[in-house]
Amino acid sequence: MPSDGIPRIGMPRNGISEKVMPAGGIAKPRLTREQIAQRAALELPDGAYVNLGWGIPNLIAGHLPKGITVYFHSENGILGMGPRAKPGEEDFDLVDAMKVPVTLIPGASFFHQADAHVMTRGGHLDVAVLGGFQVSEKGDLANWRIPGAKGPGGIGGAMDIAAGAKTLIVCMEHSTKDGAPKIVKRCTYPLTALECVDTIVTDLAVIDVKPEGLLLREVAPCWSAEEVQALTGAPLIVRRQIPEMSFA
Amino acid sequence: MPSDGIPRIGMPRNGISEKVMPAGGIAKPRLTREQIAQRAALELPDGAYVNLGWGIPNLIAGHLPKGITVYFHSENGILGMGPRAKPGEEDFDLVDAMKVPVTLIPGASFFHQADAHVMTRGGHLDVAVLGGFQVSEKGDLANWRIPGAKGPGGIGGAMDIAAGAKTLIVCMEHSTKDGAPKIVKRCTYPLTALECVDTIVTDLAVIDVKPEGLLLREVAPCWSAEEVQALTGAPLIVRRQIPEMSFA
Amino acid sequence: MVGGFGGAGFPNNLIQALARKGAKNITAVSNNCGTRDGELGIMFKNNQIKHVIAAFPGPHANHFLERFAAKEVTLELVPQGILCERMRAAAAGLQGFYTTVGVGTEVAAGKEERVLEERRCILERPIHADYALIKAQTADELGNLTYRLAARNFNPIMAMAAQTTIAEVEEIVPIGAIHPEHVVTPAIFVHRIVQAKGIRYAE
Amino acid sequence: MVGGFGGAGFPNNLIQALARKGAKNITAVSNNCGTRDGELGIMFKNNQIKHVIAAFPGPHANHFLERFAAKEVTLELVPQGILCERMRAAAAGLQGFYTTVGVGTEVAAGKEERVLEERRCILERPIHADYALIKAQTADELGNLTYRLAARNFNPIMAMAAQTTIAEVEEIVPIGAIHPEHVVTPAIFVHRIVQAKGIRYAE
Repeated sequence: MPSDGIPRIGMPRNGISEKVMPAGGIAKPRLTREQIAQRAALELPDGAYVNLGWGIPNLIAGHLPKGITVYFHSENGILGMGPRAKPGEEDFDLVDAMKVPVTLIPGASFFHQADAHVMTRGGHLDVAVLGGFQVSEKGDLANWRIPGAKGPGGIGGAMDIAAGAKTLIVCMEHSTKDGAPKIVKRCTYPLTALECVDTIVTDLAVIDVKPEGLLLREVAPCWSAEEVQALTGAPLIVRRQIPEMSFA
Repeated sequence: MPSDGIPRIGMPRNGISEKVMPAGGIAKPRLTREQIAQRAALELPDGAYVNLGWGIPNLIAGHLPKGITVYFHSENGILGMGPRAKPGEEDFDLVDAMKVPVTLIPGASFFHQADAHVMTRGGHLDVAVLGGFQVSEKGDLANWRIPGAKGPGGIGGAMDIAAGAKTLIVCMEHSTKDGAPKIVKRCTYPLTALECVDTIVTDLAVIDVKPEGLLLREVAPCWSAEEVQALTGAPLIVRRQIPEMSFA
Repeated sequence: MVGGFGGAGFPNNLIQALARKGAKNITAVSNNCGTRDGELGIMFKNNQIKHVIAAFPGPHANHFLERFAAKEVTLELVPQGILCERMRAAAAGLQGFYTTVGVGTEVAAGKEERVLEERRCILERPIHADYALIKAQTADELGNLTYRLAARNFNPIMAMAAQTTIAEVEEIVPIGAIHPEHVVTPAIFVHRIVQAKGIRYAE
Repeated sequence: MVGGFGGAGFPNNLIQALARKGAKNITAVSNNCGTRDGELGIMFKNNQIKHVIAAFPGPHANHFLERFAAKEVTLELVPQGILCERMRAAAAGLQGFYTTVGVGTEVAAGKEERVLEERRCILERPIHADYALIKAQTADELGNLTYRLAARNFNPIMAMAAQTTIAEVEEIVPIGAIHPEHVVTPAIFVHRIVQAKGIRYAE
């Protein structure tokens, strides 16, 4: 047992560029992007003010549990976004942060971009959900540029959102397309913010970032804690029998 | 002639606490507060955005030349104030910075106090007119507390306004009630802002604060440059024959 | 934090309730310190406030002035626009800002001074608050607010700056009854709404 | 400074005119760097911009990306909310502010870092501009502006921050036709108004 007294399961032979594959190389089913979004949607409390970032987070709005009202914030100055506009009903003065035409729900409001970021940076959003390229065991997030990619990248609102949200959830695949872990001891990609992530929802697991380390909360159906650990670049704390991910 | 080559008329035996009286102690007529306001009103260009402070400045709105439109700003969040409300027509949600009910002119707008001070501090007001207890020869202003007065005094919006107005005019009596000069080499009262005043309009003169010193522009009817200098605690620059104050 | 500029936009009903409740040792942030028994006056009369941050205590703040003279309350006097910005900094998650306002004056005492943009300026820090008591005209049931005329003043800034914002309003309308473009304070900044007929005190 | 978030609230008519005029060596401040030939795209196509300050150049900013790759344009990448605050600081006469945003990232490179409010933060400086080109929905003849839906975005901030603000609007109404409580950008911030039918480019 490590000297801090917290039980950990066996550490992988770590290394970010090393491809870590499931034992025997057998491809087990992983969650789809929609399923990741569906699981993350359960983290949103009724009545919460929530910002959804690009990628998987943007799919969450379509998976809200029945009976839950969430006020979606967009950093271009909207609170209370509804679903995407239907074809033929788009209004290009009413777009979300991805510049996709959306609708409003009752109680919506408009404001300018500086006030929109008073909300992000000032700690007024209950939950923000961002995509991620890497998350470190301390909760550092890298999500705006892949080294070596063409062009300068783009920060957008991610740094303000990451710095300020009361609760920050990252939705991403557990591994890169090359099989490298995206949850790592230290981020090697350009950082978005330090020690900002509270929870990671991937196609394999739900993991909470705690002061003592990464706490494995749930695993995807058919996956064991050990198998998830083998694909994770930082040690996971396993306090008890890990339940399967719930979707409702 | 002083070593800087600028002609000055005879300096008074200076000293802020010393009572400086006109030669022979004969009381000449000075302008009334309304007349000071009337003269200062001529400094406001057509279409200007203007903030008027407490005291004499507040009287200026009643003396605008015909055909001139000025957009009066109030730091509690109004642009486009009109005259004071008539008795019986007061609305106590529509008050000026002195908390007196006012009216609006067409084109008026409301905004919150932070935006009101974006306008003051950010250099957006064309002219601000403040009252003054002392103005120094460098244009330092003291206008919020008299030493020894009861209570802690109050700054209000004066410091933001003084720091930011494109042109700052001070309207005040030329001397204190005790006869001491209010235009001084250095302010001895608590300061409002350093090197902020552009023009001083008093019951005796119009004086511009220039990099080279205080430039006497006009004197009150029946007053000579020498007589005004005798009541001024800092040297005045007199470049030419000084005209009488104009009121239209 | 307590909104209003004099009586305009001042949450008198909330302050009356706070006076009845009797909470003590309050640090208050408000532009003024009351008009006789009106506005914050009753709080000073009851000796409920131990420290106040204000721009203009005011000539009719007799209860404040008595407590201040008796050293029963302390005062931080802040330029009005800087008071707004310090609250906004707290609202916006900023840790401080530099301003030329107050340079060379009593306000600069004890503050860091440096030259930026070729001008002398001082470092001002955020003002945080546990509660903002504000006054608005209309709330929808979600907490979106609009204000009447110049009763807006400090209220939208304080609503953003406090941990918990309690709004006294003249009327509550159904969700969606305020046009989204006309909302001044979005509901995210408003935590409680109290409907009450506005109280006015003579200036 | 050029308003808009993608195409929403982007002053395409003003930019088309600036493209025809052919002004060169422009430093541009805008959230995005264009959508193919739309929005700022034409300015990069014409090589009129030498430096751009942006939060999100964008995946369809092909003309910018080509100029950037050829080192014909330089870029300062700024977090979006900090971009807003730096412009607002210029508007508000503030000389700088501290923020936790960007600490420990590339954005912090070369910036002063210190601990305030028990948090690591960096010093950010104002962004001034000679001109703001913005898009609004309605202007009155004095220059009071309102915006349509989320086309508001950066426009009110840029209007405050520039020396001269030129607003492209869909309609001009008589003075007084906009309710004083509904004005979003007061006329003091608006120096020229140009009426033009909005242009849209596909994203």
